[in-house]
Amino acid sequence: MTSDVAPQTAIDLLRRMERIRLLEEAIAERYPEEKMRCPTHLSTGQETVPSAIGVALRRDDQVFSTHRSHAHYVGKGGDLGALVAELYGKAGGCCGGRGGSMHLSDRSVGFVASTAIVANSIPLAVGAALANRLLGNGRVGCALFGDAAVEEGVFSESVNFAALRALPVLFVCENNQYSVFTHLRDRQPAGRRIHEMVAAMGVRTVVGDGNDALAVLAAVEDAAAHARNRKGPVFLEFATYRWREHCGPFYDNDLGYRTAGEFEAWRARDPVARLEGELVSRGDLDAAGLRSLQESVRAEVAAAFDVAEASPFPPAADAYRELFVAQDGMPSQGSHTE
Amino acid sequence: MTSDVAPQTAIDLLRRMERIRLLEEAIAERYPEEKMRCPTHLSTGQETVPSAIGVALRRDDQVFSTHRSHAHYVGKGGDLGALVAELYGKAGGCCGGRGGSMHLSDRSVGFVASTAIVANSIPLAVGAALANRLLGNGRVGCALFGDAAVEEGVFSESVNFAALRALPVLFVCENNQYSVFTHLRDRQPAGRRIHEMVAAMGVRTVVGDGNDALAVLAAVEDAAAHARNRKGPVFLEFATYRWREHCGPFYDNDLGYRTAGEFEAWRARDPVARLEGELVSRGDLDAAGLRSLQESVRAEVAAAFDVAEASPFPPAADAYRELFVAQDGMPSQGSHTE
Amino acid sequence: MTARSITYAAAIHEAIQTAMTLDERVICYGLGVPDPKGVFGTTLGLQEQFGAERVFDMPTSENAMTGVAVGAALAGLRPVVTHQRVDFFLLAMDQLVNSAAKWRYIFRGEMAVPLTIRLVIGRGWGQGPTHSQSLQAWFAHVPGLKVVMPSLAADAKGLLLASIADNNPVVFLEHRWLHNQAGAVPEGDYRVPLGKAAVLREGADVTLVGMSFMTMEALRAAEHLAGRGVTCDVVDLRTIAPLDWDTVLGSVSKTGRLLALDTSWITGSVAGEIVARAATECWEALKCAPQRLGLPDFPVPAGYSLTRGFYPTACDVVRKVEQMLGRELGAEALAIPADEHHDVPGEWFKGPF
Amino acid sequence: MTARSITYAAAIHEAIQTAMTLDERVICYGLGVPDPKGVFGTTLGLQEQFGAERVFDMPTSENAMTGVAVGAALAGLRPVVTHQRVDFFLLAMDQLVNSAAKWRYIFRGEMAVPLTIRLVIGRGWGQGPTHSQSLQAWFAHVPGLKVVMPSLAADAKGLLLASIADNNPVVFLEHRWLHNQAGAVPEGDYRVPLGKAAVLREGADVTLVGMSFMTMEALRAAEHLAGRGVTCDVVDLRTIAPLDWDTVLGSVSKTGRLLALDTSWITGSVAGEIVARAATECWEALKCAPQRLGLPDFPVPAGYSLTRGFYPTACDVVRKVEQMLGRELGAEALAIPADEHHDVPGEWFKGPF
Ligand SMILES: Cc1ncc(C[n+]2csc(CCOP(=O)(O)OP(=O)(O)O)c2C)c(N)n1
Ligand SMILES: Cc1ncc(C[n+]2csc(CCOP(=O)(O)OP(=O)(O)O)c2C)c(N)n1
Ligand SMILES: [Mg+2]
Ligand SMILES: [Mg+2]
Repeated sequence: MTSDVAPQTAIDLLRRMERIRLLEEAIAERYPEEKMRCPTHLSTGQETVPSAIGVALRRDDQVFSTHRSHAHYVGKGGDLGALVAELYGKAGGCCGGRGGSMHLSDRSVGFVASTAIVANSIPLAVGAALANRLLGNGRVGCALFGDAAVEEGVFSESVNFAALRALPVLFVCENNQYSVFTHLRDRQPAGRRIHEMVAAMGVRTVVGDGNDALAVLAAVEDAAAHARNRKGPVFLEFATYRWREHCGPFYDNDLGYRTAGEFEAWRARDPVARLEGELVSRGDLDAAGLRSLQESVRAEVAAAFDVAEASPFPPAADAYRELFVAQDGMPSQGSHTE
Repeated sequence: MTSDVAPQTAIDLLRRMERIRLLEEAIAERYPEEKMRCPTHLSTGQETVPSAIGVALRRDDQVFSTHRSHAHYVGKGGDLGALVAELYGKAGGCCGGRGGSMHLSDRSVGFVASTAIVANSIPLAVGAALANRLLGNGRVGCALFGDAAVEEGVFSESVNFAALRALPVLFVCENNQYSVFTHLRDRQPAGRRIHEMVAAMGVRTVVGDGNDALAVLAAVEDAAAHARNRKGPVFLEFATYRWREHCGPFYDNDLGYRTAGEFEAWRARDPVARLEGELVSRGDLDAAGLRSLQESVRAEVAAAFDVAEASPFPPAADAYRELFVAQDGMPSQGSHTE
Repeated sequence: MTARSITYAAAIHEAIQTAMTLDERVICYGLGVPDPKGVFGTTLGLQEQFGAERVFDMPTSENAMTGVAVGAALAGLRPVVTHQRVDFFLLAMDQLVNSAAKWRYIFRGEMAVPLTIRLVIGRGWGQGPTHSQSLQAWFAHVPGLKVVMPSLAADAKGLLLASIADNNPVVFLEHRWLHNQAGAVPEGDYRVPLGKAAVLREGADVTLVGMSFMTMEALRAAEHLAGRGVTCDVVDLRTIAPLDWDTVLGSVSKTGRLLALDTSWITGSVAGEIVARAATECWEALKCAPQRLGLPDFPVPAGYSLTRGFYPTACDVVRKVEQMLGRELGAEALAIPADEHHDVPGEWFKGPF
Repeated sequence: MTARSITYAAAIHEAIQTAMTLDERVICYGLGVPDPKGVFGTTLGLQEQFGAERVFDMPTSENAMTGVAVGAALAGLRPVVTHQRVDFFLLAMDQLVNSAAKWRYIFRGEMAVPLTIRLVIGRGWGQGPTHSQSLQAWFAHVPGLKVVMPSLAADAKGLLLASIADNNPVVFLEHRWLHNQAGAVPEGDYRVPLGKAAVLREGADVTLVGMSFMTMEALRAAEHLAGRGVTCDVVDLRTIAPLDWDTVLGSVSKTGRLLALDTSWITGSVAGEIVARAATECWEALKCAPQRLGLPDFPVPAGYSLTRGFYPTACDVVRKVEQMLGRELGAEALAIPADEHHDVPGEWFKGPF
């Protein structure tokens, strides 16, 4: 299956992963400057799933995300400068500085938005899928979330409704075992397999190794085709691992909530390095090609920070705009008012 | 298994079922007098599960119930006069007229209470179980609910937590296929088996025929022993059928939301008549014994209405009392205030 | 356009039907929407007319189904979602407050959430503490929501059409005791602009501000007071957020006396907000302390005798006006006779709902 | 009893620890409770001290876990449940309003729900629209809930102990910017009765009513005003429900001037309720229109420049007093200099939380 992937596609996948890796590392490095004055949830180590989503879905398929949104945004092809500017609270930010790190949006690439309440955006993706079906636009909705989100009742409710109406939506769970400092064992019963639980709710499920980028890509492509072909929603669960602290730029293994051994074992399975190796051994890229890809991404990341630095702060008065849409949105037919 | 049940136990079970049947039918008959000025959700046809719960659980095990609460209250041994008086809004009502049909309580028999929001009381039963474990009182919590309640997110959340901590709680679902007028097929995906979905969440499950009272009793006894022995929660699902309209005293098959054939098929499996027949054929009761049991229950029901009629209305000023407890409840140790 | 007398429920039905005819993007769902009772008659026949893709029932999942509506609205539909009691909707506050109300703002005005949420408030038949709450004060406190509370049948139609046409999330509150009230309702695509109060009656002495069912009590009181030589402005708010301060404060400035009426608990009520704003902004014009009436700060009991006197009525309105004017105005004439049922809007109203 | 200077967070920690020592029925849970950060330090070490049966983390299931707390309280425990932001708790409104607030009343006083729910409100570090709401107006509107909002470290301890001791459901709101503020806090089982406001400063000209962090701004403003010859009563509400009307209205009757301060949106705020009640009940005593300050009716933006001026400060308080007294009082001296960070309570406050 792995070898089925065309070289350009594989390189596209790698490029997205490199972007996430290098951007997050740059954020981590520069966060202590205190110019990014908002929470940040980095995805270093979790580059695979968001990138595969970006490659496998169409540009106009709608992705909804969470607090850990940078990678999802970047994976789907979101503008890097607008992201970093948003972290800086600048006018050039993708939400004009209103949202900060947890509220990103780039609708031009189908990254509808991320929201900061756990599981909150899952039903929105289902709603988008409902609209897609009715509008017949062939789009697929996609909710990305973590292993804690499945503990929220709204998750079960959303899955139930999507299954009931066989909606074109993907539920994608990045299972990194932790919710902040809390391991799955303290939140879900022993022996729980999330994907089995969801299968019993009545949807097709897929489970996979989140460090195997090409396999993840194949799984997402398959699931998207399933949903697009009106066969109903798909739930995908991938095992992955967050390298850095839950929120903020640092490593925090010293806090003792997880072992150094566990961390090292996951880091040894670095998904970016693995895909680099695979592409080189497949012959899709040679060492020079890889280096130049990395360099170009590094330049993109640097440019994004330049954009953010150069962008002005929005005036304080901008906080008092755009609460409501002024115009009505329904056609009228000899409509008359009192 | 059926034959294991001791005669007194079987007769106890039947007596509870007769109470429910005759009480609900009396309410239906007298509701049009407009003295019961509150909604009423009757359980005619659904007598088995509440009665089995009442027989199988200990008096001090805690039952929590729903809008369809009369049967649950009566099954657990609640006082009939206090129930009918509550429907009348009388001072002698089990909530002094404050709650009406959907809010019943008789803590002397471990019927903690019913509440009117679908699935709302499920986590309360889990909380009671948490307290039981910590207090070491050996009690089991029990949540009764319908097939729609499992669609509420709070149900999954509650099951997850109970399973996580292996709490002594029973989740008992009376699956009568309908939520008001809406069939399961319009609410849950085709092929859904509720008990399988719950099993995949990580709890022991049992599924059974809700018209086979002795089998239901055995299943509940087994589940209660499991929970009491610190082996964790149990989910029980029983197929059953509501004969009358969702809310109110009448039959409503004329409305067309369900077929006469379906209704007749279920009514033909009348669980009360079935258990009567079984007890007679087991020799636990002869025809005269059965008649006298029915007569005594009929007298109880009539007496309950007498109690309600005779009880005074609470004065209007009673509405403005007992919002808060005045006394503190924590011991103090040289406690000092500012 | 002609206006016939139809009920408030029929007016709502007509509004949805008109909207669905005008705009294919309008969908309508909620518990019981296509069932034989059709949410107090307001959705009867819509599924037959518009099909099961646009009109459907839902699982008992209030929170997710609110999020689904937000997502569908963002993706191009115009959902109208119905809940048979506001009490059930307490489960959906996250999606209402964190999603519906904030999306447009957070994403700097690039998205819109054209969503109408119909919620039933008020009494019904012995509904008790968890089936008769009235949470407009909560909704009106949250920036980004419009909140509508029609009193008259014509407004029920006109405001619902305007709500569905509006590109913002609208919470539309229907009092259960109003559904069967009839009134003249224009045919066709009749819209009443959101954010505009109506002065239903003009007077010089007191401003009565009402909303939803309380406007009925205000009108009854004003009629009685007129017979005693006291004339009232009766301002029917219609929209609670954004509230039409020009009309309300204009009337208070004219009469110098304010009595604000609310369907909910008095403490923290919208009536309190009106009193506060009037005190701050009409200070010079006020002739006496501004007043309000609402429910006592207790859960609503179910029982018959316990609800007697629980809800403020026209009689209480007149009593307050008596206090404000310092003279006797015959309030007792409006008291509900002890031998009449106080727990139904009329003898035609029957249980079990 | 001795009082040492400790932080508000440490005071909360001490209250929980004291309660758990005094009463075995007290349990404590919530997301992050036993984790290495211990909810801003307020729960550190409690699991080690009291064991995992009494102190534990929970699944991300706010609604059920609130219901679990209600059920446990009914069955004999005294739960203290913690949420790191009030915003997350929007998921639990059904259990709060339909269960916790109503059980005792519905079941005619035979049951009790001794439950304390700790919720964090306020700013933090660029938290933005869904991590910094302040919903006391909602809670205070619901009969059956007590609502506590301590400002000083000593009160944080004393009120939390009193909340846990109380046999009723208490919503305990902690402002994120107060956790690190230090103050003299008595040792031992120190309790401050619920429902009693504190007059932190006495004066003759204006009554400033504050709650939570706004009391800090009120104190700063009062200090400044004193230097200009204007003296203020600074009333720290401490409990929002039941609200200590005697103290508030007593002060207003004395000074004749009211300025109520709120941490939430101005429309529908608790400050509005205070203005309304003062206008109605202190009418004769008022010398000028009662006033209030709160947040503008917009979601709270995350961005640095956008929050400048969003939150009312001591400077705004003095400006309002200038308007009320009709004279210049040097408000500008309290303005945050353009080169100082306005988005942290002090330079020591760092992200990412
Ligand atoms: C409803 C709600 N509860 C709690 C939080 C606090 N919180 C923010 S992120 C997070 C962890 C979520 O874990 P998971 O879903 O596994 O995602 P991950 O952080 O591992 O990517 C929590 C509990 C929140 N934002 N929303
Ligand atoms: C949260 C909530 N949503 C909707 C309702 C309205 N409602 C009352 S009973 C009911 C049906 C519940 O069906 P089920 O759980 O199967 O119980 P049954 O009535 O069949 O016994 C509904 C939807 C409610 N009470 N609470
Ligand atoms: Mg995780
Ligand atoms: Mg059912």
